[in-house]
Amino acid sequence: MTIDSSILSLIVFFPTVGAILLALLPANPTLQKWGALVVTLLTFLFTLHLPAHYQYGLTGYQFEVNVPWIASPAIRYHLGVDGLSMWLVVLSGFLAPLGVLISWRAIDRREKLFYTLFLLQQTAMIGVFVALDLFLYYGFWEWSLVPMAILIATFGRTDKRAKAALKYFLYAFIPSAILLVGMLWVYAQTGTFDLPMLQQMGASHSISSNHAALWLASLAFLVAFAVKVPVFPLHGWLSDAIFEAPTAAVMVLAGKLGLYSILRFSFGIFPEQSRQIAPLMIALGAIGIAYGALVALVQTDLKRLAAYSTLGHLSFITLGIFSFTVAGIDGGVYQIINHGISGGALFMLLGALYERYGTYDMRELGGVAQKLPWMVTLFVITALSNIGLPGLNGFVGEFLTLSGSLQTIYVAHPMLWTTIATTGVIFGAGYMLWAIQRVFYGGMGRRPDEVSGWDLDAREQVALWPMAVLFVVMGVASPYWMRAIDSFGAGAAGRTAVTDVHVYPNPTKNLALPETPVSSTEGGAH
Amino acid sequence: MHLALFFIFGGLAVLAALNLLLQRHPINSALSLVVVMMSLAVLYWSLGAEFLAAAQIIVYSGAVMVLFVFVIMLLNAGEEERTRGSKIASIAGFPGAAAIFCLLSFVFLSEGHKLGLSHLGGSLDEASSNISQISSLLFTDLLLPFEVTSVLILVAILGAVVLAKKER
Amino acid sequence: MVPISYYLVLAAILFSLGIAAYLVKRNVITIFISIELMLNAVNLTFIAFAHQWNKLNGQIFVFFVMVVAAAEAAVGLAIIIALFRSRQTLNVDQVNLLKG
Amino acid sequence: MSSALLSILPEVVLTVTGVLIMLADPFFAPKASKKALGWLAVLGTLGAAGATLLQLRTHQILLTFSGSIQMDTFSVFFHLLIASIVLLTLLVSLDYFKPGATSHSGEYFALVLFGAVGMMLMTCSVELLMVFIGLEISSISTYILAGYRKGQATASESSLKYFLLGSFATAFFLYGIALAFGATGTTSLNGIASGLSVTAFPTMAFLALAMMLVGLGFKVSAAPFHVWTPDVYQGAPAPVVGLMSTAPKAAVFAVLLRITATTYSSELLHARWVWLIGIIAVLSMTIGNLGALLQKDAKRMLAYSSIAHAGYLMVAYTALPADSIAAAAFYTAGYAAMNVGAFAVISQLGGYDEPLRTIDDYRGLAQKHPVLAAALAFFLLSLIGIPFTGGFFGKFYVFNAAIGAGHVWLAVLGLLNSGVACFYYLRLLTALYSRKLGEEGGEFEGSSPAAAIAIAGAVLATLLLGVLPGKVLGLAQRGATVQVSRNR
Amino acid sequence: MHLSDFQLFVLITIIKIAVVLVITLTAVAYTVLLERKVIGRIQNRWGPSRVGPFGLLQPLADGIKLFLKEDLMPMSVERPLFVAAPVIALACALVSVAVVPFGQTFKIRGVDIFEVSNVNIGLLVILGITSIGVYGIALSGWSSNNKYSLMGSLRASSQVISYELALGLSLVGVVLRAGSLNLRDIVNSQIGHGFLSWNFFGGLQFVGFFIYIMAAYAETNRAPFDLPEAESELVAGYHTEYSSMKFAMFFMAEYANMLTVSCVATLLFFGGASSPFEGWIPAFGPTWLQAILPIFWFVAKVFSFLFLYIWVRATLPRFRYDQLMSFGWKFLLPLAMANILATSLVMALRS
Repeated sequence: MTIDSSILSLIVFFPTVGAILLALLPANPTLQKWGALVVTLLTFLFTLHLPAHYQYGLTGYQFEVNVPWIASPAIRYHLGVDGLSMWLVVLSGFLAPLGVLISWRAIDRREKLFYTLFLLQQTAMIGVFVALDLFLYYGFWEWSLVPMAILIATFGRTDKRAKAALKYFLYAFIPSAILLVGMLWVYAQTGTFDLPMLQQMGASHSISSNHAALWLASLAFLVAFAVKVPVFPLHGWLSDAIFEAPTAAVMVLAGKLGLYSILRFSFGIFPEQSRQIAPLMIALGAIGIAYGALVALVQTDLKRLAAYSTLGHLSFITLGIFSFTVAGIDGGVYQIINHGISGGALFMLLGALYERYGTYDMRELGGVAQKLPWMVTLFVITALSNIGLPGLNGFVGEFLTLSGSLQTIYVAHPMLWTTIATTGVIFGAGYMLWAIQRVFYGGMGRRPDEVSGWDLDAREQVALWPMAVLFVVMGVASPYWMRAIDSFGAGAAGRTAVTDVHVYPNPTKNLALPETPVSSTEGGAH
Repeated sequence: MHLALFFIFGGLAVLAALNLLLQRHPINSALSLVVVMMSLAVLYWSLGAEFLAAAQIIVYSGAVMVLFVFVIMLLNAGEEERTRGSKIASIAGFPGAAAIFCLLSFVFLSEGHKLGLSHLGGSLDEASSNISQISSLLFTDLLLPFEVTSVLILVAILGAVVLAKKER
Repeated sequence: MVPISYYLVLAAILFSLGIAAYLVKRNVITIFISIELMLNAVNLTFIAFAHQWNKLNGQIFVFFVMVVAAAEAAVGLAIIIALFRSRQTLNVDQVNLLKG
Repeated sequence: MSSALLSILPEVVLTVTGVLIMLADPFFAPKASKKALGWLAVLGTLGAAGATLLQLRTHQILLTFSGSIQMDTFSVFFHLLIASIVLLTLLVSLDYFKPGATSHSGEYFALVLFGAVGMMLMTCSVELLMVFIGLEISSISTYILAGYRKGQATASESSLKYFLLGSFATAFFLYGIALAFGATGTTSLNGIASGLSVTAFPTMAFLALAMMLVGLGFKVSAAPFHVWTPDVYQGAPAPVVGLMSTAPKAAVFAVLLRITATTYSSELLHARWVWLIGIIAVLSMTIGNLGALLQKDAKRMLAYSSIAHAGYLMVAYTALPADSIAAAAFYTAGYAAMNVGAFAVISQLGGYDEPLRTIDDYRGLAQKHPVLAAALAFFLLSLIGIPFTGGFFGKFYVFNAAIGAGHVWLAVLGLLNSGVACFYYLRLLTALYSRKLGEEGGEFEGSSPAAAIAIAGAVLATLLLGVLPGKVLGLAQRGATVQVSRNR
Repeated sequence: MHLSDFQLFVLITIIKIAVVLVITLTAVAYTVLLERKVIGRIQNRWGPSRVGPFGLLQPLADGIKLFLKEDLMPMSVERPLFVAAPVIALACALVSVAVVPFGQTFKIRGVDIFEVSNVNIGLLVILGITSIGVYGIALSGWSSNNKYSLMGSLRASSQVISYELALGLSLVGVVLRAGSLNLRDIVNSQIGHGFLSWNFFGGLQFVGFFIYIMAAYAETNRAPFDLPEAESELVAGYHTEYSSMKFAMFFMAEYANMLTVSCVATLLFFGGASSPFEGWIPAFGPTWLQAILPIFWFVAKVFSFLFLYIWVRATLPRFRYDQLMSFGWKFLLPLAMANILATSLVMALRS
């Protein structure tokens, strides 16, 4: 077995091995912390193998492992990455050690449980990104719920943690159950769980001739993913879960899994249905952006504010990918990575702030900038990245997304929805800056007055600066990342275009103008 | 004569069963059941199952029901009181039982003509009995069930000892 | 000459009366007695069918049912005795320690 | 070895061991520890499992004892399953009876073994008479085991309720057999199968199946015949609950499979009864899950959960082809592993007196007993149906079968139900990992090594059934093929 | 008058029933006298000797006395059952005589006159009816609403249930040898070589007989197993509250049961109505003598068993209750099983 074929298995299961080791080691806090750090760092190192040996320009899956697992029903152990998932895997690997570092002090008891669950969660998440068999994928998808729920239930901040954990679990689990029905139905129709095969069948419309059933199945998929994203109005769990969860958990809580799944499975298996529902999703995305921004404006709690900002960002991505343009999808994928980094950094900083002052309430904070100069620097950079300041990573993604949504042909008035989205972005900038103003500047708040905070220590600096560097690098050198992403985006959007002309008369515009598939991108990426 | 036999003992069985249902004291119910069993024994005999008729009397009325009576006496069970539970139960119980009865008898009567007639089975005066046939079946084709029953009885004995014995 | 169906209906009557008694009665021993009544009704059904098909299997089944009923009676009455020792009652409505 | 002996060898081994235990019991002082007898029972169970493997190696279908016993892969599968459950139960119970707790701990082991004999007989019988006797052996021994903690006021109550409702069900089952006999003139399953195609009494034949369903439904605690379950599980000793919630049910499900998949399997008949089972399945799932939501007592909650699981399992019966038989068989195995495991942990945490009752009592146990709590959490996750556990794969496979047969609505209802279900499992789970400690501590003497082995075995089994189900699945599928091919 | 076969059958049967009933009741009455006399002699006294020659009219006097006594009905008894109990007891005791063949087959127009009814499962009928008899005892004690009575009937019923097993099993050997449950067949299987072909001697069923007689004594609640009416502990046991005719019925039931037991023992183990020299001495005398003589043998055998009953009562002390139970379960029952095993082995080897 070559490295290329086993690297994905290694990346996926190394954290689990680490978790088992930690569980077997004595419950010594230092030991557990360092152990977790070592494991996550090693995992990150392994993930770096992927971009290093990725063959840019090829569209299919790479680093594939495909061995039979269960004979009947036909289930295979099939892993692989493409342009979409490759960076997501790296991103997950990258965030994990930072998560461990940032939990160093925040988690002061039952470290063993915490780090074990954290590592298990990582396996599940990476597994979701690399699984190419529906069954295997579903396994990781459900698995990812459990450590998170226990993390929230055990390490949540207030007494309502158990409730928040339950809410999170139920919100995710019940739609997943329906997802399973959809998957099983697809299997009953096709006799396979293999994603590449299903994608081919989806593209050639050979999954089922029963349109109503196909519709229901696609909805089963989409709803499950949309809840996990979350897409407005299915976001009920988000603010509670973020409010309760420890920082390291929040960093991986929302966004990536759901959006990835929509791109991979909804678009892959049900291209036609996904396009038909695009108007609704675009509308929901736009509404979500605006809603998130407006609600965030009236929050006094920083964590809740960040939660609604997250909702805004994710809605933004939804908007982008459902535009079914190369730009929109590329931008969406780019934004997923951005959100992982920027949002993660934001939550890390909030967590650090909480460690110092024991509150997220903006009314009790203020004037912190005088005491913590390093923190304010990083906070501002992060906020700017979140807002989408040109030159930083957020800008690239937002720009692409908006341009994609302007070009889309699947909604009656793309301009209208793009405008709403843009308004949301502006509001987003507003509340973020206002929050900085309220927390860091102005008169000294009650808490900072009473409690003597301390500036970022070396460990926190180590955790945060790489992120800041990434903001800039990703903002400036976006093509490096785009090479891989584009190969996916072009595929996803291109497939759309082809089917569009022949099969699907556009309901909104009478002229069946195909979205120009930028077929040159593929060549240009070489 | 067969029909008369059926109606006399069938009627007796039904009456006794009704009595079982209506009596408040467990011992009366138990004795009503004994009457049911004896009437059934006669009916068994009329259907040619004389061995079972005897077994019915020896095993059921003579041993099992005596055990019941014995326990009722041992525990000195009194009349049962009517409680709220019993009212609820009778609201649900009678219609339910009636429904099952209607269902069953509808099926039996509608398929009755296909079922045919019975003829007075074994006459007790005849020297031949089906006991030898039953026993040869028991010890050839049905040997395993017969042997396995011993495990069942073993379990029952064990259980009775375990449950009823006082811990010292 | 009696139609077989008469026997079957008689068995059905007894079975239903057994069910009714099972549901209505409150004394555990009487409830148990009702079960025995039901078993007897089943036995009659078996024997009637055995007569109809002219097969001994049905009769032998009844033989086993009797054995089983005897075993059940032994265990059941032992349980009832154990219950009475610990609770001093035979009324099912008062046997209600186990509740959600 | 004669084929007749081979076909019942596991049962013979168990019976002989049980009798040996009873013979050896008087040589112990009345209240002494009877652990040695327990180990003897363990050995006997291992012997039975070995005998079953021997049966498996013959690769043939044996029809012995005048066609009343059929040894095939199907029966071997359930034999192995029952042997494993009994093995785990015995290991858990080895130290359950502290010396002096009761003078009947020797009989306990014998009863467990005899019960297993009954269950195993049910799974390999193709003659309803044998099925009936096996059912009664297993039922009577479980009635007794349910009331084993005589000191507890709840024990005899549990035992009594189990007994009264169980015997009631037996009467229905018997009536069903009688009607089947009346319709076809035979009580052998294969005979009934061939008789059904020519019977003059189709209504009666259908009624027979309905009655048998009622009777067997009681035994597997499927709604609306589930009323006994919560009370009985709450009052019975925890290791016994682990046993009786799995092994007898597995056996009854096997019987039900033989009846539905072999005897009543023609397209015409299937169409007539499938809705019945569908209704039972939906009712069981719904009532089980909603009931469990309201429970405070942990064992009661698991009782309702077992009702729900019976419902999930019944979903498989609505699908005709071989896949559904394999699915149902596999589900019983998965369910057995996790449920026995869960009750093993509960019995270890609680001990003989079981001071831990309500879910609140379990609060914070993860801090005191991290390993046991983790094991319980794992079993609960499997009960929820989290992937890579036996529970998930079972559910997956069952619903796969249902959808394959076109019963999408059943799958949707079932999976929605499992969504509701995770609510109450999580309540226990979050209680385990909560920061606050429950009030009921109960002194904990550390789990015994034997029980630790059992729990580890259950964890391993649950995990393996989820990750590498191939072997078990293969066996189940081979068994299913036997059933279907006999039928064609 | 010309009777059809059926009418004749009914007529003769009714006559038979009447005759047998009268004889049985008389026998019962005189068994009581016999008992009192024999015990008297054993205890070195006369026994009843005033009424009639040798006290032969004593039973008549007893009967008149019991008839004329006031029938007391205690206040708190369970009336219907209190009345029914003695009836059940006596009826069961008397009915079982119906299947006993007390002579050799002697048919008048196809109707056997020396047996009320020839049933193909005669032995089972006797066992069944005897097992019903226990209700009389059980109910009498319970309905009396008196703790001594209750204790007595509890003891009686558990004793009867316990010994019924051993009793039934002890007869299996005989049934195995005869291959039938018909009492007539069983008797006929013991014919050929005089008393040597009786089950007791030739059939090697003396173990079975021993078990049977033990169990039967317990079944009839007779000494040394008369715990239910142990006067030193329980006043008079289950019939404490009974008086007058109801008491008499219990009394008669007990002796009728003794009679049945003796009959069964005779039939099963001692060749029934066959002569001990039958097969060695050719039949002699006119037909009527040939018909009557077996009855003589039968009565003689039964009489000797009754005598044994009385003898045992007069000489053996009473068992303790736990001894009684363990004797039944731990000794008689295994022995009976061993007997069955041995008998069937011997039969298997011989064939």
